[in-house]
Amino acid sequence: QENYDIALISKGFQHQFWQAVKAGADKAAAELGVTVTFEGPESETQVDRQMDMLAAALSRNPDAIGFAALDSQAATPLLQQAKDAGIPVIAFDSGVDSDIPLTTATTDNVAAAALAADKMAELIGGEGKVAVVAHDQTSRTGIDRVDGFVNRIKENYPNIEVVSVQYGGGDQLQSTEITKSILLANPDLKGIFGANEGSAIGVANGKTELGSNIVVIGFDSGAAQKGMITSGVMNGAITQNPVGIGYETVAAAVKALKGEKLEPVIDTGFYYYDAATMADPEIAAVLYD
Amino acid sequence: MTETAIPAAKSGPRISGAFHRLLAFSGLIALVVVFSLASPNFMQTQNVLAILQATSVNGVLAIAATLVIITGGIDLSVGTLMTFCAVITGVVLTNLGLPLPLGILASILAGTFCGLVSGTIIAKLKVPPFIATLGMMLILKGLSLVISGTKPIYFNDTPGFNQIALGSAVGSVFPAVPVPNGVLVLFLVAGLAAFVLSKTALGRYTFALGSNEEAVRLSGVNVDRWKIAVYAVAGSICGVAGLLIASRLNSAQPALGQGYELDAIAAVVIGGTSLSGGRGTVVGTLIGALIISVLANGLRILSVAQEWQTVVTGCIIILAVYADILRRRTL
Amino acid sequence: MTETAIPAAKSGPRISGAFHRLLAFSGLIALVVVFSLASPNFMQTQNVLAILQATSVNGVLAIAATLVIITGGIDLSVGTLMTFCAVITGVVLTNLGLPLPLGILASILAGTFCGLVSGTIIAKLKVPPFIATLGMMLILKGLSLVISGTKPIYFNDTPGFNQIALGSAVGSVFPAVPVPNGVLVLFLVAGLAAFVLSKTALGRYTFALGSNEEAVRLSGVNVDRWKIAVYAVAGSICGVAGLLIASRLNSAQPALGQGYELDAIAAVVIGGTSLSGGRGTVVGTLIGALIISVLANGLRILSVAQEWQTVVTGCIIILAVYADILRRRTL
Amino acid sequence: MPSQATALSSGFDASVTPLVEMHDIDKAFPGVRALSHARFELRAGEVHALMGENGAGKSTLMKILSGVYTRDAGDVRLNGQSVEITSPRQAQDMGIGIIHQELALMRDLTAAQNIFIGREPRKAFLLDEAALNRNTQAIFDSMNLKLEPTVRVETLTIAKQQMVEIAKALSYQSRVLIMDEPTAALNDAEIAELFTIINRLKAEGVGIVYISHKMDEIKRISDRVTIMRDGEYVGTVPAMDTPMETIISMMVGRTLSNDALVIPNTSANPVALEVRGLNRGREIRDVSFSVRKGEILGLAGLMGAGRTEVARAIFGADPRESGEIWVNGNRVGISAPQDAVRAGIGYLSEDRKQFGLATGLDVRNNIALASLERFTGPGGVLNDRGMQDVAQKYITQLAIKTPSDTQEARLLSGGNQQKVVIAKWLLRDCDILIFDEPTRGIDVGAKAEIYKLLNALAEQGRAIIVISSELPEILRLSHRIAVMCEGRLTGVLPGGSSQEEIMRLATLRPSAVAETHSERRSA
Ligand SMILES: Nc1ncnc2c1ncn2[C@@H]1O[C@H](COP(=O)(O)OP(=O)(O)OP(=O)(O)O)[C@@H](O)[C@H]1O
Ligand SMILES: Nc1ncnc2c1ncn2[C@@H]1O[C@H](COP(=O)(O)OP(=O)(O)OP(=O)(O)O)[C@@H](O)[C@H]1O
Ligand SMILES: [Mg+2]
Ligand SMILES: [Mg+2]
Repeated sequence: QENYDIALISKGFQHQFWQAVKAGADKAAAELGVTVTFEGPESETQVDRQMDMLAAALSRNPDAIGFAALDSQAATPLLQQAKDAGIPVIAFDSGVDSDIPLTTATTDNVAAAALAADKMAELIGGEGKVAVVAHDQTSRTGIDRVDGFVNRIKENYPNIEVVSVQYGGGDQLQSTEITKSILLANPDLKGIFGANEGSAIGVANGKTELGSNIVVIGFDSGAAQKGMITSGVMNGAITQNPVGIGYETVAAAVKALKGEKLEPVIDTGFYYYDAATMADPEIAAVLYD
Repeated sequence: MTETAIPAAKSGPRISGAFHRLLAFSGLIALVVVFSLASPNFMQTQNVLAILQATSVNGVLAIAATLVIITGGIDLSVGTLMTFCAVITGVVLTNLGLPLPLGILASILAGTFCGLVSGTIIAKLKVPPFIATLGMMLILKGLSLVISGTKPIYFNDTPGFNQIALGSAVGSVFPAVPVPNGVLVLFLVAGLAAFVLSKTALGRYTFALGSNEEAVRLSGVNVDRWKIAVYAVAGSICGVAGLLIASRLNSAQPALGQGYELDAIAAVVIGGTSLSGGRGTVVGTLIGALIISVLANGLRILSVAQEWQTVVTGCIIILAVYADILRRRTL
Repeated sequence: MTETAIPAAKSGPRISGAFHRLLAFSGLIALVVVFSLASPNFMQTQNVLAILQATSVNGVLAIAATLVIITGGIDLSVGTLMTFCAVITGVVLTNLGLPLPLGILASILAGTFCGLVSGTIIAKLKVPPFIATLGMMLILKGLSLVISGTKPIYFNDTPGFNQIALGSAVGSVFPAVPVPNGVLVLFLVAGLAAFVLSKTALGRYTFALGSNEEAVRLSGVNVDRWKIAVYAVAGSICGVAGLLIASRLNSAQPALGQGYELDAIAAVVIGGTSLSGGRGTVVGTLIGALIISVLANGLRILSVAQEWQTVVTGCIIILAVYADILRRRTL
Repeated sequence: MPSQATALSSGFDASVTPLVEMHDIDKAFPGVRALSHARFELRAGEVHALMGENGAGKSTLMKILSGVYTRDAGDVRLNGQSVEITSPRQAQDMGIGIIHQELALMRDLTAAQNIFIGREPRKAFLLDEAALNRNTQAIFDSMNLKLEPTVRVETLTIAKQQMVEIAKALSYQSRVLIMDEPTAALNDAEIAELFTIINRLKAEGVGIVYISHKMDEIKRISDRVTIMRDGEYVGTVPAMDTPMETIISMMVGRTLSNDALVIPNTSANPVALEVRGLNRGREIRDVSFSVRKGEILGLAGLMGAGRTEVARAIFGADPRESGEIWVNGNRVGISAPQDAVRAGIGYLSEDRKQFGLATGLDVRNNIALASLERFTGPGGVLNDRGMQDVAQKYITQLAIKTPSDTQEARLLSGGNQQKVVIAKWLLRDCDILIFDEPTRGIDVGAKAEIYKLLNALAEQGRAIIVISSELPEILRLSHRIAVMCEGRLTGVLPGGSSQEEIMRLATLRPSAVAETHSERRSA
């Protein structure tokens, strides 16, 4: 068996979500006996920095590349370069508008956020004011999750109003401050959706600090969020399967290198979980610390 | 940064320092008045406490930055040093399971040590403060990730820990004003820093270094030693900030911290401390930090769209400082 | 920032300026040698071009920052101004469908205009550069989002646009060295800036302002006008950076840009320009920018884990500057 | 040439070990050989003047003695013991104190804080600010200096700053006290006060090194004079018995002619500059005067009389409350220095470091700084060649001692820096020139050169105002003398008036009782 060198360029690095993807990739690497590197820019706005990372990865001449595009158009020339060099590319997390990637391991963020909206509506009794604290105004996941949530509310729940959508950069502290000011400005608020891990934890912290009893729906998992759901501060959360994303990306790359046929999309799925369902084996398998 | 040295205060009688200082609040007061009128929610106790709470971490970092800036230096590492200290506390309390006081000590010692290192690089190797602390910023950012294994460290096993920032010693005595401990810590640090600056030799040399380092050296003072001391003290204050943020999040978040230095330095400069050194006050820095939090909170309370919040914040920062300049000129 | 005025060059004969300048490359050369030995992939044409390409945007921004820093000021708005200019180009080319040259012009004019505004706030209102450009940074960040509707603007309707950065005029003549146009633009801007700094009145006043602004004023020079001019030129250079990044990404990304100012200023300071003003070179800045990209690229090529990349980068930045200081001291 | 190399110990008992001996001291800076086999000797209880032209190496030699620079070669002995002095701290501990030529104060601190920097009185680890101010007040009192210990140094005029430096040096109670041009910024009263202090210290056995370009002072207080030229030792002579001309010729290597003042009749010349009713606060009160073409108007007064204020107000460097300025019969609006320069007015500031010199720029660019547009071609491109030529011209004409015109200005000796600033205004070619303390820190030879220059400029028809705190200089130059006191113009005297007349007007206080020195002394 060859020791393949696979370079994964992700959208981020330090957030727990991306660390979970990395963990999945590392797991696959260990099982399949390949070497994996994992890199991502500081923030999901730094499209050009991601290009530099991709360029450096190409210079390294890896056997395969996994790529989560911050902006799929911007990457086209470099992906073409990879194709020309015969390096297979696997897309992960979000799709690339191009036929170069052999497959895409991803979650449907719009549908996932819509599920969060359904759960929110259910928990607040179908009427009242809600708000969203999201991580990023311009990144794909930020846009999809906010749109998915807001549009589902608009379409299906006429008695619910989204009074505020604010962005805290995924920074827990900033999201906490934002949550507090939203709560203080809207004393009759019923619930807040935190659109990624940092935002969700920030929302829950803000709720605790003000002693509020609003409904909080989070996104992703991680030890803190799981703890908050257990303790009831957070009512529930949507989780993707980041470990699965990482694992499937590497596995697909190895398959491609071995000349095996790949499905065009590997849907890694998403789930809603709360205190009651957290221990279900199917859910527990996709949660991470 | 060059400042025009027009002998400013030449005419007119000198007005008392206290009155002068009071007026420095004017920008802050104007903001508060405008927001109070615009939204009934703004002046509620809870919101005021939220603003103070939001100021605590940035305020403490800004005080650390103030000391360094008065020497004519700069400290870009305050944010990631704070995180590093939080991570160290996490290791001590959670990974090693040691008791709370040791965790607190560890954070402050870690901060002091890193400050010592930065100070030494600056004073002994003559590396410009910008570079030395930029390097430190990156090193500490990386080390925080390495030490924590790129995962947050939670303090669930140290029950009292989140009381450092979130508990309210005041509230337990006067339930009507549950001022969070984090805010008390901010004022404590501010009081101490102001005391050090005005009453101790360290404070004197801090101003002297920023005023004319060469003259201090020619006066036979061991310039290096004092400079290192200032960075060490600033580092220990970052250690306090590390405790505050870790307590507030009940976890050490290893990825947080970068970018916080800009807010801290902005608070210092809005507060009237000159980046060229030699002058500055802790009170000014507190006001600067408050202006930043009041603006952020007020604009959110008014539900201004986020992109416009940014625009308005930019304008008001310039205006606030300009108002302060006008005030000083006309007095 | 105070600099110790210890007479640096204590003994020995003066060596020629050219040799001196050559040695300034030493930090960069050391890095290149180490990485070349460590990885065969490092010195391949493609990778060298990738490094240069990665330097182009930050290099251009750093040149803008150099001008301002030599006057003793600082420009925190370079990153978001670049984005703002890119968005304006997007509006002109994509939303309005105007021809390419107008888009280019719009970007540079937008940059110049914003520079004029910053410069005017600094020179006329006497707001410290740090605050004025911090405010500008926020204003432009917000405006970019507002104007673009918080969505990237793509240049799919302007086919030639991505040739600005990605095409290769050199490559079409010498296919073996397909130097991307973006890199040519960087060197062109550097050459122009170096010429302006060393040969023109604007350049002379740039240094003079940083050296002793009051003395310049008392020499009967219209200090305000020249200061504003420097910020305007810096702004126009940010406009060029806006074109480069937009062309490279084939889109104007409205949220990008914040944080880039730190990299730009770091390149300037690593390149030996003093933050206290009055001295600095464009060549130094180029070297500084190259050191940053070579480091980032080399560590990636060596597959160093990302958290360690950060640590190593921090150490090497300090070491590179320290080596430069040692070199100057011993000469 | 008169006999120079008198024995070092002339006039002293050779058996007593000198306090300080310096032998064969060498010191080189890049491109400059500042000292070469320099020699110096100081005894307890003597005032030893160190003299030489600008750039002769006086300050450098004393910086070596006080631990600021390390010597390249040579031997320093203190009380007969060979010593290595490697830091200012060490020099202080050995009892060597220095007042630097270039003021080295911390501008943001108070006078008291400056004086006791590094030696602050403490009370249980805390600074004892009260004791600090008390001790400072005591020093000020002993100097008869009217100054608040708590005043921020930044707000002081250079003269007062100089007094603070002197107070600081005195506070060390050194055995060896070096004074590098302490009186350059002082007026006569203050100089007299300083000399009282020097005599007291001398009686206490302190050895004092005294550097000055003011010849009369040398005779008044020094016991011996050591003369340096081009970094080399020329000789040591007793101050009393050596004619001034001898000392000067030892300094400059030739004899200087001392032309008598010829007062031209300029009363028919048209008025070049007229100031009407200038006012600002308490510093400038209703000042009106005029200068004719070809005339040198001396502006005399005690320190703080407001002469600098008037000059800066005319030049547009500071705002004014009221007042008109007329140039060649036309009223001109001046609200900034560039307006003044456009109207043909040039102003040489009294504080070269803060307001005159762009210390980071080289000599050439400093000289060209006010005239850059003259060297600007199409596209804003500068004619560096032309700038170099004029720079060379002034370097020669004013004998500016510099390795080249591309030397950074901050590396020049104090006096040479002053010449660079003068050159800047000469090059600018203004019709009206205001020179504020133009010869501050300038050696005798160059001073004579500058006097000649000013006269030549006047002959060319320029109007010149000279502000000087040295009465002999005012008398030596002025065709007419305007005198100020407390912001008012108290009178205009014809050239050749006596010192007494000037002093009478200079102390003609319009305001009521003012504290006088004698009152303070009795307090
Ligand atoms: N740090 C330095 N670097 C380079 N050259 C220097 C430096 N300091 C002094 N010099 C040069 O050394 C020579 C002696 O200077 P110094 O300051 O000792 O003269 P000085 O006798 O005190 O003159 P002045 O009367 O003008 O004060 C001058 O030519 C000066 O330009
Ligand atoms: N920077 C300053 N800040 C505050 N007061 C000042 C400043 N400069 C001067 N003054 C005050 O203004 C008055 C006039 O000073 P000015 O320097 O004009 O006097 P002058 O006649 O030129 O005396 P000299 O030049 O001999 O010191 C004095 O009372 C002085 O103390
Ligand atoms: Mg001297
Ligand atoms: Mg004066």
